[in-house]
Amino acid sequence: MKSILLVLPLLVPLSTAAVCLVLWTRPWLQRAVSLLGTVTLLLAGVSLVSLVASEGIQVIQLGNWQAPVGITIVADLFGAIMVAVSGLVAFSVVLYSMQGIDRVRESFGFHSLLHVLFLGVNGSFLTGDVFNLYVWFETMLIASFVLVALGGEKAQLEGAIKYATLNLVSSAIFLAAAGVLYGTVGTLNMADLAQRIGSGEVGGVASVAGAMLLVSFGLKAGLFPLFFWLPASYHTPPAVISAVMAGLLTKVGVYALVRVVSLLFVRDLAYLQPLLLVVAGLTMVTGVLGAAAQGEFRRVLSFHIISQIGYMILGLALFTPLALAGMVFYLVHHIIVKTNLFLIAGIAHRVCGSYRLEQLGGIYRSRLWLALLFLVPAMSLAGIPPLSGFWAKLALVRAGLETEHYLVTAAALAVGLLTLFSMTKIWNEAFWKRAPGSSETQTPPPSASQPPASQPPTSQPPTSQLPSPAAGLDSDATLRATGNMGWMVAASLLLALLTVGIGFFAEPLFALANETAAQLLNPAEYIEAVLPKGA
Amino acid sequence: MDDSTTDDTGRGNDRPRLGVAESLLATIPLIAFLVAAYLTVTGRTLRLVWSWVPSLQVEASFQLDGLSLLFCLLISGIGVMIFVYAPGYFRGHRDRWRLYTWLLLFMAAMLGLVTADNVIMLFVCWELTSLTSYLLIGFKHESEKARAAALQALLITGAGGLCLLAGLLLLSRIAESQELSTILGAADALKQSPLITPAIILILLGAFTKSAQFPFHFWLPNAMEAPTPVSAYLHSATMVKAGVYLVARLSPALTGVPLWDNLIVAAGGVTAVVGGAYAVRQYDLKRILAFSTISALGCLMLLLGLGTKLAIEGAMLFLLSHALYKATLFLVAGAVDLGTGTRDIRRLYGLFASYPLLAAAAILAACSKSGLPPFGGFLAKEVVYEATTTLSGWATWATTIVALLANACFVAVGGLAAVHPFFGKPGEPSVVPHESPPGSSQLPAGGAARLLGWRLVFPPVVLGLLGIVLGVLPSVTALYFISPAMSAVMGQDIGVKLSLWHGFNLPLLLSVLTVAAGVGIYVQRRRFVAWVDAGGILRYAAEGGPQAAYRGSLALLKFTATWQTRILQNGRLRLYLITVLASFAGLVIAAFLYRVEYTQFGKLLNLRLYELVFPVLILAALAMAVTSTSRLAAVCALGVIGFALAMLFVLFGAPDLAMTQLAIETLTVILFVFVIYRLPRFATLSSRGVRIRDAVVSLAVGGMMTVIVLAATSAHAPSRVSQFFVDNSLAIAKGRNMVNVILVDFRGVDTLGEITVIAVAALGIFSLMRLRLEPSQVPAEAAADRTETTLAANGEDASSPSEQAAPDKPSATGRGE
Amino acid sequence: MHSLILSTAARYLLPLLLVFSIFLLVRGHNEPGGGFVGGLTAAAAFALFAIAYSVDQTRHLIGVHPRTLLGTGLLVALAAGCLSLLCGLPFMTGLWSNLALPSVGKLGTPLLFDVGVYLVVVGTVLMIVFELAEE
Amino acid sequence: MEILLAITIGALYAAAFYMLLRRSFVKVILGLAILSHAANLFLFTVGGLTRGQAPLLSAEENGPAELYADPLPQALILTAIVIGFGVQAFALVLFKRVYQSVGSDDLDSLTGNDSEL
Repeated sequence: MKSILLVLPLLVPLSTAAVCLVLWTRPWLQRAVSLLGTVTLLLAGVSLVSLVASEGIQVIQLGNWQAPVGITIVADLFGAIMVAVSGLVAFSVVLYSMQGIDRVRESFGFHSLLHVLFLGVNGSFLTGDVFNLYVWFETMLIASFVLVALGGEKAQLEGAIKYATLNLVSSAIFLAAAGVLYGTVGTLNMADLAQRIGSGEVGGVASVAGAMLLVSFGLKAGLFPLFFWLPASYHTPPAVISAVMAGLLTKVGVYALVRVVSLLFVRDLAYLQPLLLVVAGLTMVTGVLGAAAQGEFRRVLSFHIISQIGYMILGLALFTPLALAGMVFYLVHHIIVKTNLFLIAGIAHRVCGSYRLEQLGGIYRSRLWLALLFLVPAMSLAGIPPLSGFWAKLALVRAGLETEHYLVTAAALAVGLLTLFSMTKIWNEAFWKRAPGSSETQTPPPSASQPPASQPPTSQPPTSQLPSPAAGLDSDATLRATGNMGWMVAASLLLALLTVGIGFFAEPLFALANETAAQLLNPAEYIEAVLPKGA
Repeated sequence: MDDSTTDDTGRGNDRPRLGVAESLLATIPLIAFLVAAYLTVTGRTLRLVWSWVPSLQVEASFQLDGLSLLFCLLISGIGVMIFVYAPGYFRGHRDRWRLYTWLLLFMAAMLGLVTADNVIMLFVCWELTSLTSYLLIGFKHESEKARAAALQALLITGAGGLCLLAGLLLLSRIAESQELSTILGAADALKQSPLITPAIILILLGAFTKSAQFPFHFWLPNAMEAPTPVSAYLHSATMVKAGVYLVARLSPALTGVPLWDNLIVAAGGVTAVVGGAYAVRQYDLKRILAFSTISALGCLMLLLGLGTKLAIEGAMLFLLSHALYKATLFLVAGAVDLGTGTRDIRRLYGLFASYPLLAAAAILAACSKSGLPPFGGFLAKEVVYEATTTLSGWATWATTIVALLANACFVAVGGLAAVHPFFGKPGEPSVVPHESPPGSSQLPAGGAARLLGWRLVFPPVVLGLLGIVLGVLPSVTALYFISPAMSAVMGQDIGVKLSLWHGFNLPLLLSVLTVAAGVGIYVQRRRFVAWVDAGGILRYAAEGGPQAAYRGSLALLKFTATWQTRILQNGRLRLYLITVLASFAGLVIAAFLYRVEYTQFGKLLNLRLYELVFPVLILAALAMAVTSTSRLAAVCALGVIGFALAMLFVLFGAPDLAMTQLAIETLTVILFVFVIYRLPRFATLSSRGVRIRDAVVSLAVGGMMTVIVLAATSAHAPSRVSQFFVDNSLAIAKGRNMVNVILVDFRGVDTLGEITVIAVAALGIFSLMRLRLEPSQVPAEAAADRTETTLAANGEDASSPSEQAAPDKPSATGRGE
Repeated sequence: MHSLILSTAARYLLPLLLVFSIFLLVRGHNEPGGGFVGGLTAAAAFALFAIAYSVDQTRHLIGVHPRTLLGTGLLVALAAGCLSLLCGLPFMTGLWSNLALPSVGKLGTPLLFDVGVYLVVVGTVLMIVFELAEE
Repeated sequence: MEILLAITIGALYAAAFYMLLRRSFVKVILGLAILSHAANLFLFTVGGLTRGQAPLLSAEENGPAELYADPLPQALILTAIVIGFGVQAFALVLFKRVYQSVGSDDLDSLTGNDSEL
């Protein structure tokens, strides 16, 4: 049973994707299968976390070939947590897509692609083999390429070109690095590599491979100065696709970076640490400045991804228990919050017909529920307590102060303020400002006015007060007429509630993050689980 | 209509009855007040601890001592009045429930702030007050001015909050605890630590921004965009005192550290004078009160910074009396605004006949503000003067003059805000012509007063009366409020005795002088304003400079952001690539320098002549591919490279690889031919210089790859797994072709991923070719009910997904050929 | 592109090539070959047919849409891996029957897995070729 | 031989990157194709060259300890080749579609997504 649990995160998405392919002409069945798949994925992820938390690192030798011969699937706490969170994203995104994706795109394999993406993501989190990691990266990438371009709108295609080209270069570097590792260490199994490299028998060339991996993963994570593909492409597809990519993809890069640095190249920290600190600082600052310059909902969010990746790298660079725990917490928090923000951008777009801030407006007045829904992840992202982002930031700032890295800590705090600034910019424009084009709205007789909080989310047909600007319409505006957004709101609400929940009850997650950090700082545990003594 | 007036209440003409819930809102703060009062009267201190995030040493711990209770009483007590007042003020307003919600949330956060013992708990509440303040200032969110004011307040207090967080964390680090009670006990460790200087600066930045100290004060007058009950509650009585509270709270540990004392005294002194003097030259009732609040906050800081027993005593007394009279004046201002439709004191006069009770409340408050006996303000002022005159050296002179100036301005403000609107005559006070607000008619508003409900009158009257109670029962005040609070601030048990009459002494003389000066300023307002405006220094300090700095930094931020984004995210793929390649090269070179000791290339020279053919072929084909001007030639060159590669694979024992390579290469070339003929001919788009640059970069990176290959091959380690394949492929995996066995068995999962990749690639190509959504050209009206996308589907495929899945959706059109 | 020689050749080559592709598939475990190369050969046979006749006719001949081949192939490969789960062994563990066929060798789940690869490759290549050829 | 191959690999990478840095679509696609070749040859070379027998075991028994070429890099490259093919085919069609949609084959003209703030 345990062994099945470990491979379920791979089997479920792959079989769901394949079944959806076969059911190509039956969208209703696809939807059902897809939703079922993500529910299973979520459950499997959560049970995996509880299994690993109670019984230690779980290992499966695929094909029953003992490591380092075959491919090993390893779930330590870090990997298991990531699988569980990606299961959560999968579930909420698919739930959202019940109404949040246009039927045309849906009929072109949307669900299959989504599940292949989940397959790649989960594979990357669970594999214990460098080359296999490459394969999962490619799986994830090709699915994301297709998803970014799905629909073939001009902006999508333009974004996809940059996204694809830069990521292909990154993959080529990764492949070469895997080759160097095999050539100079003689194995691809990560635990075996860690043992070899850690034992000091392996020369410095392996570290060159480490540097190559850093560049490759850094690009996928969106680090400075390798992030350009991200703001060029993430805002172009429909919001639901942006949401899943924003939530998961860059984080896979971060995961791989953390895994490689903490497991394989601890010995290189001496020169990596200053580098990572500088990169973390610059990533935070350039990302948030980019966000501050934007005037489009999704672009602001895209640049913020970069900024927040910087925080995670800061946690990695500091490399203390607290910093790593903060990094893990940050990852979880950020995946949930960022996914949700994109989902909300999609709802706002459905309501107002645009993503451009100057064309949005009046949502606070007309749809308080949506405003509150936005406020939760936005404020969490800005680190306003006691939402989830605050704890993540607190841990990192404290870790920075404890290790006396004052400059980068100051940068982290300042970036927090700028994050708040750009979130309030969205709030000001899309929520507080009067909807553009709406003339001085006639105040309804006060006696008739109801507290808007009691409005059921779906009661108002959104078409009634559309500004309908001709510019800025794109295909998922076609859906505005359908009006019904219950699933979309439910998905977003789920994530928002989690954000609040993690904020108010941070202890369980933080305790888990602490344990995760302890595991990451002790590679011997990982190695021993994969390569039993005497093997 | 005047934009500073009734439209912020959004009410209609009819006056609906209040709902039950709305009319009972005040019971929530009332409960808190009763609890606080009970604790105050019984003199108990209380400590409550719940576990919150122990992994981060964050506990939900609360300590209720004299200082906390004093603040709790203020917050909940004034809260009761605010929640009595607000339903009257917002009667029928469609957004009133939002406001009540944020107000209640604010009150909870504020109570948490003043009772928290854990610094993180304190910070959490601190930020929540900033956030709720943001939402409340932006209540009239459709006005751009309100939005800007809300943002300004949030950014200033938010920046301060982050500094505070860092400062508190530093403190906790020195004291090795996040509990305030422990930190305060570690005063010696704190004073000796080198980290104390940054900690103090950071904490004070937090306190100063929150409590609107110079030069961060300017957000407070702008925050008057908030509805008046909010201003009364947050921006005069409670939230802005959070900084004062924090300074008082940390006093037992930090008083005596010169940096701490000096910074607080300096900021407080300047703020007191600037705020007071500038209040007098305002015309908007709320702005007058806001600047005088700034001044009062400055006085409080100044006193705390002095840190003597008398100063603390004065601070606590002043805190209490100020909260009462300032809230009163704000509530009166709100009621007047609601009744007359204006807050401009040039249009407000002679309202006594319409609102006698409001006038009474205002006069009570003004008397307390002016420090007339027997009001609370008098008690406070006497102690303050006692405190300043008993200092040594020049400090006495400086602080006494500051106190005198500030208090005189309070008297004048009392006149402007309480006397003039009710008893004044047209033409008073003097009007500086160019200051008249645009669009305001010179018509007096005095006659057009509306009837106000009891909810708008009762709270200010009660609060005004409390100001007398404070003064006429000095022993009660001392016993229940001042002594416990002082004990907390001084860190030792202190009993205070207060009396209204001190005999004829220096403070009394100063009091008389103060009132005289204040009346003088009020009467000679025009002259005073002219004097104050001389040289524009005050104006610059009070408004111009800090505002300009704020606007400047926002502009700088926007400029920097745009500038760096344009440079970095310039949209040019090549520049992105060059950056990536440069980072790649840089990092690899660094790794080489740090890690690679030496390499032996000698054994690698083993070469057989016939093997030379294929590398040379590849190089030649490469040269052709790069330089060719013909697409076909380039594709052919690509094919040649692939075939040569396959031959190399054959040479080095890889027939499977060669076979696959050949098959794939053929397929690739066919695809290229298919596609490339739809693309335009080669064009040389880059200049020569750019091409040379690119060539240099590429050759450098290529050379680096060569070096990596050499280094890696010379450091080759025997495979740890290959022998296993040789031994077990046939025995266990039942296959003689080891490569295939690896592919389908040993590393079958790789292959599983691989086939998924190509399947998705095919799917992607399918959707790229078939699915072409475009923003439509149809008018927006038509777009609303029918789709504006055109789907280019061929329609040849019976199971064409778009046809089946969305029959009513897009009109399938042929490709535009 | 209608040439009699080509269309005649294609008609006869198609079954031959298909048989050859299956031969490549099954012998792959012991000799150079395997599902991938086999799949490419089969796809090439169909592609040739498509050039000789037309894409529509080829689609008709195959009977299923290539993407169904993709899905089926993936499911077959997955099933080959999952069979071992039923026996309590890790995913992808090879299971072998004692039955041996001439020139194929023993039958086992790795061969089934290779069949999945074969199907996916055929589906992929056909899908790409059809899409590009139809343009 | 390794030195010669190393130089070849360097040249492949250099050519690939040079092509990728062009503004013309076609050259960039060619660059991607060359990059994939470069990576494969790189993997092949650093995995260890053996002028030995193909990794095919003889049918009868485990013959003498023959010098087989290391099968693992071959398997890896095989996977990489196939993946590279899939990704490249997609990229190829993507470029084609962009050309159809934008009407230009100048990559520098695709700045709207990034620079418009």
